[in-house]
Amino acid sequence: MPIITYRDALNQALREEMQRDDRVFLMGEEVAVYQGAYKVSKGLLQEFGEMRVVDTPITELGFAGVGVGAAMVGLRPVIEFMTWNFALLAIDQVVNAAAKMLYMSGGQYPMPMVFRGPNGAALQLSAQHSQAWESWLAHIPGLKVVSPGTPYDAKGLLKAAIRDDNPVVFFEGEMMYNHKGEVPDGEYIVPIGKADLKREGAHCTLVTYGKSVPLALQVADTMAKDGIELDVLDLRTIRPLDTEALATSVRKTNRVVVLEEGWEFCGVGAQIVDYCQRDCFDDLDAPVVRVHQADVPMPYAKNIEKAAKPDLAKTVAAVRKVMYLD
Amino acid sequence: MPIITYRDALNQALREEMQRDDRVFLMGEEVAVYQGAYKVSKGLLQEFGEMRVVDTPITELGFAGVGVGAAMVGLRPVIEFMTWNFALLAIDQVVNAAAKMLYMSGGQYPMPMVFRGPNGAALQLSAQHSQAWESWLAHIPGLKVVSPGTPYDAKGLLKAAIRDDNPVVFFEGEMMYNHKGEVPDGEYIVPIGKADLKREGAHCTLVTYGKSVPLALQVADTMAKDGIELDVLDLRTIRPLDTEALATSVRKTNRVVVLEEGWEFCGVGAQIVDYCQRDCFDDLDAPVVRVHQADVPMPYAKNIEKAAKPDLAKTVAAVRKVMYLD
Amino acid sequence: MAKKKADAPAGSTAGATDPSTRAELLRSMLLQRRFEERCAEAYALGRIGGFCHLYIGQEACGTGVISMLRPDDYVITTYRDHGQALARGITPRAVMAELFGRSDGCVRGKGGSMHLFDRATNFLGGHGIVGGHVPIGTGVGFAIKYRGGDQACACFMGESVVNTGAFHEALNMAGLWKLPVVYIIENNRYGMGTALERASAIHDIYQRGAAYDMPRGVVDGQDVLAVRQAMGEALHRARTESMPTLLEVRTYRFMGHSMSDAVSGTYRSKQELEEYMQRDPINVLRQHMESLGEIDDARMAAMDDEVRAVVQDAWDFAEASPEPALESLYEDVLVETTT
Amino acid sequence: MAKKKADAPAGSTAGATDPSTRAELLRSMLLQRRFEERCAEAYALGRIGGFCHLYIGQEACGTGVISMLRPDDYVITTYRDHGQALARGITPRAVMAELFGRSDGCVRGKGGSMHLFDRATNFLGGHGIVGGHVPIGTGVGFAIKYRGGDQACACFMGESVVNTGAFHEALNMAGLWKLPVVYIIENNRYGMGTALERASAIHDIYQRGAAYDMPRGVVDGQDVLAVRQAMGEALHRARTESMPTLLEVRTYRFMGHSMSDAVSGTYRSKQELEEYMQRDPINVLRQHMESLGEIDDARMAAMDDEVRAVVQDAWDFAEASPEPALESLYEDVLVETTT
Ligand SMILES: Cc1ncc(C[n+]2csc(CCOP(=O)(O)OP(=O)(O)O)c2C)c(N)n1
Ligand SMILES: Cc1ncc(C[n+]2csc(CCOP(=O)(O)OP(=O)(O)O)c2C)c(N)n1
Ligand SMILES: [Mg+2]
Ligand SMILES: [Mg+2]
Repeated sequence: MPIITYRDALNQALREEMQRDDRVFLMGEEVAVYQGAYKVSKGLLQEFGEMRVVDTPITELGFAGVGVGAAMVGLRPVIEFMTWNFALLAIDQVVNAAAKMLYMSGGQYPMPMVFRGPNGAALQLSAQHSQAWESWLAHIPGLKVVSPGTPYDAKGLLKAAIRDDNPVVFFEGEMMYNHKGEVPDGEYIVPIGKADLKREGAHCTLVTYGKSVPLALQVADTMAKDGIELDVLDLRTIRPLDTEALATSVRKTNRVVVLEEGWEFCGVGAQIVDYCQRDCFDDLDAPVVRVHQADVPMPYAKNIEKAAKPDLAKTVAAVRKVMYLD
Repeated sequence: MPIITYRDALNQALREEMQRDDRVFLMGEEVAVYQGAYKVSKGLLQEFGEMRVVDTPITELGFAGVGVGAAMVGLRPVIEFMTWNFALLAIDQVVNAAAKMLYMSGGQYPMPMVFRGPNGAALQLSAQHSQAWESWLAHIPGLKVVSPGTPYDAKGLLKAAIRDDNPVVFFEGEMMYNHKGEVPDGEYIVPIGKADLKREGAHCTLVTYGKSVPLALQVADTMAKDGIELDVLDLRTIRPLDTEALATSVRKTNRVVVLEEGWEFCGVGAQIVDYCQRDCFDDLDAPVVRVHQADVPMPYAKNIEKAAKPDLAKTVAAVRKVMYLD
Repeated sequence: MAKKKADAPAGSTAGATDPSTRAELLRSMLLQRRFEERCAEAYALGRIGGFCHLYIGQEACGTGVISMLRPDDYVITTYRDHGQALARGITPRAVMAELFGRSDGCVRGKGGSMHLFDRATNFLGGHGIVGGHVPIGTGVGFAIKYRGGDQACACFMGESVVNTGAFHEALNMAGLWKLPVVYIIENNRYGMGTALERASAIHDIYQRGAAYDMPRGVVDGQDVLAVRQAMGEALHRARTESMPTLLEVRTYRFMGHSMSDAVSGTYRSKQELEEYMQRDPINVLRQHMESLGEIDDARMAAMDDEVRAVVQDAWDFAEASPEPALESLYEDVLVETTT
Repeated sequence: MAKKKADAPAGSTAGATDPSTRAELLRSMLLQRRFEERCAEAYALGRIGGFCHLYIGQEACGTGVISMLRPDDYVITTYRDHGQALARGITPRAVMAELFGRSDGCVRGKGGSMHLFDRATNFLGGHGIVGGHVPIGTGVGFAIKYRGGDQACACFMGESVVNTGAFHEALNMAGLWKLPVVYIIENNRYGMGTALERASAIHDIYQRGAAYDMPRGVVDGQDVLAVRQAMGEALHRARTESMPTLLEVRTYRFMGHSMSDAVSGTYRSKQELEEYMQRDPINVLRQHMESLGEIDDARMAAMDDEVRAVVQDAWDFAEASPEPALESLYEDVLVETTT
């Protein structure tokens, strides 16, 4: 199978869906002439022209709303946020318009659109450029929230998101774009709403998604050397969350660690804890342990930035803790 | 003790703090000439003049930022959002500026300011005007988040918030403004970060805050008639959350229901569940049960709006469930 | 009449009217007036809840603008949307049932007063966040241009909206990309309790168009025929050149901001109100028609009786309409999708 | 020189310079240039990380503006802040140590390139959200007016900012409330890879001031003396009349947008770049001074040696400075507060 980057996988998904359906267009800052701030849209302007690959002024609120309007009257916009940090400015359009339009209109106006871009911290970008927003967006009914952790899932989920008739929030990762993996030639779809057991093991469930998937697999590899086998459950979709897959794994391992990039308080991990105790109260042999960013804005200096982020050592320690190994 | 409304309690707090410290000013839509959209600022323009009680254009992002700038150079702004629904437009200033300024500036620029206004649903205001944002704001390090449930706490906490040198997010409730309670004459402060056990009972802990406090007390009254005694724990502050008070109550009752106004997924209740299982895993006799808004945008029609909201019956049912009474 | 920007393209004469059109316009405005009066009554009786913003005094704006549109054009507006919804042809029954929160409402009881929508007439809502729908209307213009064709989008807003960031970002894109959107500012002089002069650094707000190189004009919003004329010119630019227009329509609201606001309050005097009420848009047209011999007291009374009956019928219909089924709470959150 | 708005108040002559001021301006710009060149080197070596936006080519803007300020005035700016920070008097050591992520950095290693702050010089940061700091600078103007006195705030931004909602909302308030803020648009013709003409509906962007009834002007940003003159006039208005000004400073960026962007790329040609580089702001002043006999090659070389040594010292200092203590991760999230 061809091995390509997460970036190219997204590029393929965009290209194929734009070829398939001429209502699909891509809009955002630097997506056209510059070929994408992170080159995800490379070559698309040349192939599809400037009406379908549209550079915008720096007006997140404005162009997110343009996408909403276009979706209301039948187009299928893909709105790129250069990063989700800047999407804060547009969040009113995502939440108050896109997510609620169908409901407010009594079912008359579906919103077939995607809001996508890199989410979370990269390297040394400090406080304003290093935020993970999935718990915020997943809080909102009316949205679907997706966060692929491999090139394969990135392509298949982006295609599913573009074809979905609902507003889909799509979280990528700047640090993921160069990440490589197998992606088959030709058409396939990864369904929204289905988790994927990326690795099987009987001792503990490690739940994660998106950018933390490679780390989780690394943790599993590392611990396997000590004979500790992990179920690595990649949620892939955060809303609607695959609670069945979660419960199945938890009932098997009886121990859970949740690994996420963002902050602790009301993070996605908190909701997963809630599902675990709600659905598997008697199956849990230990409190669920969470691994997440330190409860501080992200600092710049390399050493304290590293200390702020989840990593191999912290995740291994969490698994050991939940297994009462220390 | 005088019995006054929540609205008047807030008004007293504003007036007293503005009298005490001439760096304190109030800014927002309709706070001055109109005397406040909900009349919380009644009389303040007349007493303090238009430099200290400032009507703004409808520009939430803009005037929140004006508050941030004024706080950077030594004033103590109180920024009123007519409702928190509109604060979505300003959230970049709250999160990326106010919450991070101290950190980004290496400790040089504290942000002594308050963002306040009514939060959550009132009656039949439908989807765009009925949102409870506390889980979003409490997610953010660098903020304090407060939500008083009685006139007494409203006054004491608002005074504490205004005197705090950190940015404080202050959630009121449109349906609370007419709510009455005892408020002593003269100066007092309710400390930020301390929960309050509003009622004692051995059978189950009912955790809540803000607008849901009166409902929680009603639930306790109702259930007391059947001999079921509840610990009603009013968090008052959501960030930093008083985990000690929570654990103390849970260790006593061994059963927890969390009542909140907002949506379920990554709501404040999820975080409380996490704290309960983290700190009191072996004390819990049943899964924590959560009561919250239905997972839909708020509808307009009276009957389905009612069905969407937490209420007495749903909360009683939750307590009965966690006590295995049904 | 619209003061045109010097270099604005020549207008059309599409705004011209004949007697029957004038009669229709008069009836439409009268219907809106009677409808809103009954809404006030229904609100007082608790039949309507939530926020409710009436259109009384401003009828000529929506009526004039919408009367110039084709069925395949689009309309998008704010929470003050009853009048425009009726002018666009949503039935009084469907609107009143919505306000009553009933299942036969135009959005099945989900939206209420602030969120009227109707796919059949391309009525894209009723939006509650001040400024929020302006980028959306701009996106409709983008879609029109994307698909080709000569549709247009009429995007209504109050004058306070011109201070919002959303307005600015949207109009810059509309100017830059030349989108066929007519932005109609219903300048009723107040945003809630804040007079225009206390909120905007400039007072001739149509001049904001200069910042976006956008054709612009101002028109007497109490004269439905003048509104039509100005809208005709703007539509002509939209259809033939795909050009946006910023059209300020000067009007006045005869009621409080919403049902919870007194008619005249701390922010405006009774005297000012009474002065403005002298130029009731319905009377302005009526007098014009009288001068042309097209209407007299008897015909006016007959028309009034007729629209009152229509509104009564809407009320009866709304009252008879069932509440939404409880299951509908969970409907319309997401659509089933087939990938 | 600034084209003044017809009705703008008369300027001051405060911008006039003597030989020693000119020498200082030259040195300041040269220091910034050499500093930025070493930053590029340090970035390539991995000493600096994250996003890093250099000021090369634009030195006359910040230098001219800031040279007119008093110590008690305020400065606020974007992520492209090294040059302005140095011009304002943050030491090269403290800036370089910050870029290296060290504990002696001006924000203790917490902020990095995009977030330089310094309370001692009223340097209010370095902000990373495009447009986000414009309301904040406006709030500083509000505070000045609130307290009384004749301070001013200089609020720098790139030309892309004029399209953001934050800019619009802030400038409307500044115009409405008459706040003593000078908004300086450093128009370097590109926002990342987007040419001004592809982002803004109008191209003479200082004319955006018309929407806010704000005095405005445009000035050659490669000529530090012209920038001083224009800033002097704006400051005079701010101090004596508490009036804001929108000042467009036309410049060009000689480097890529940030360290990850090629110097000339898909969005601009090498030829265009070379043309603009003909008007290097340092050379423009140097030639002027040469014509006045105030500098020659030898003195220029000596000055260059001196600033190079300063920058080397800053580098050495930064390299020797310890990394932040691990405990500092949890510091500065909240301050202790005593109620
Ligand atoms: C973003 C936002 N801020 C505040 C409000 C509250 N609000 C509703 S209508 C209104 C006044 C709007 O005035 P204007 O645009 O002139 O329209 P009018 O009501 O006069 O038709 C305000 C402040 C809101 N709905 N949205
Ligand atoms: C709200 C927001 N959107 C996008 C970005 C990413 N970004 C950083 S700088 C920049 C270009 C800004 O251009 P300009 O304002 O002209 O300043 P210059 O870089 O030319 O100095 C962009 C798009 C951002 N930081 N903030
Ligand atoms: Mg108005
Ligand atoms: Mg630029």
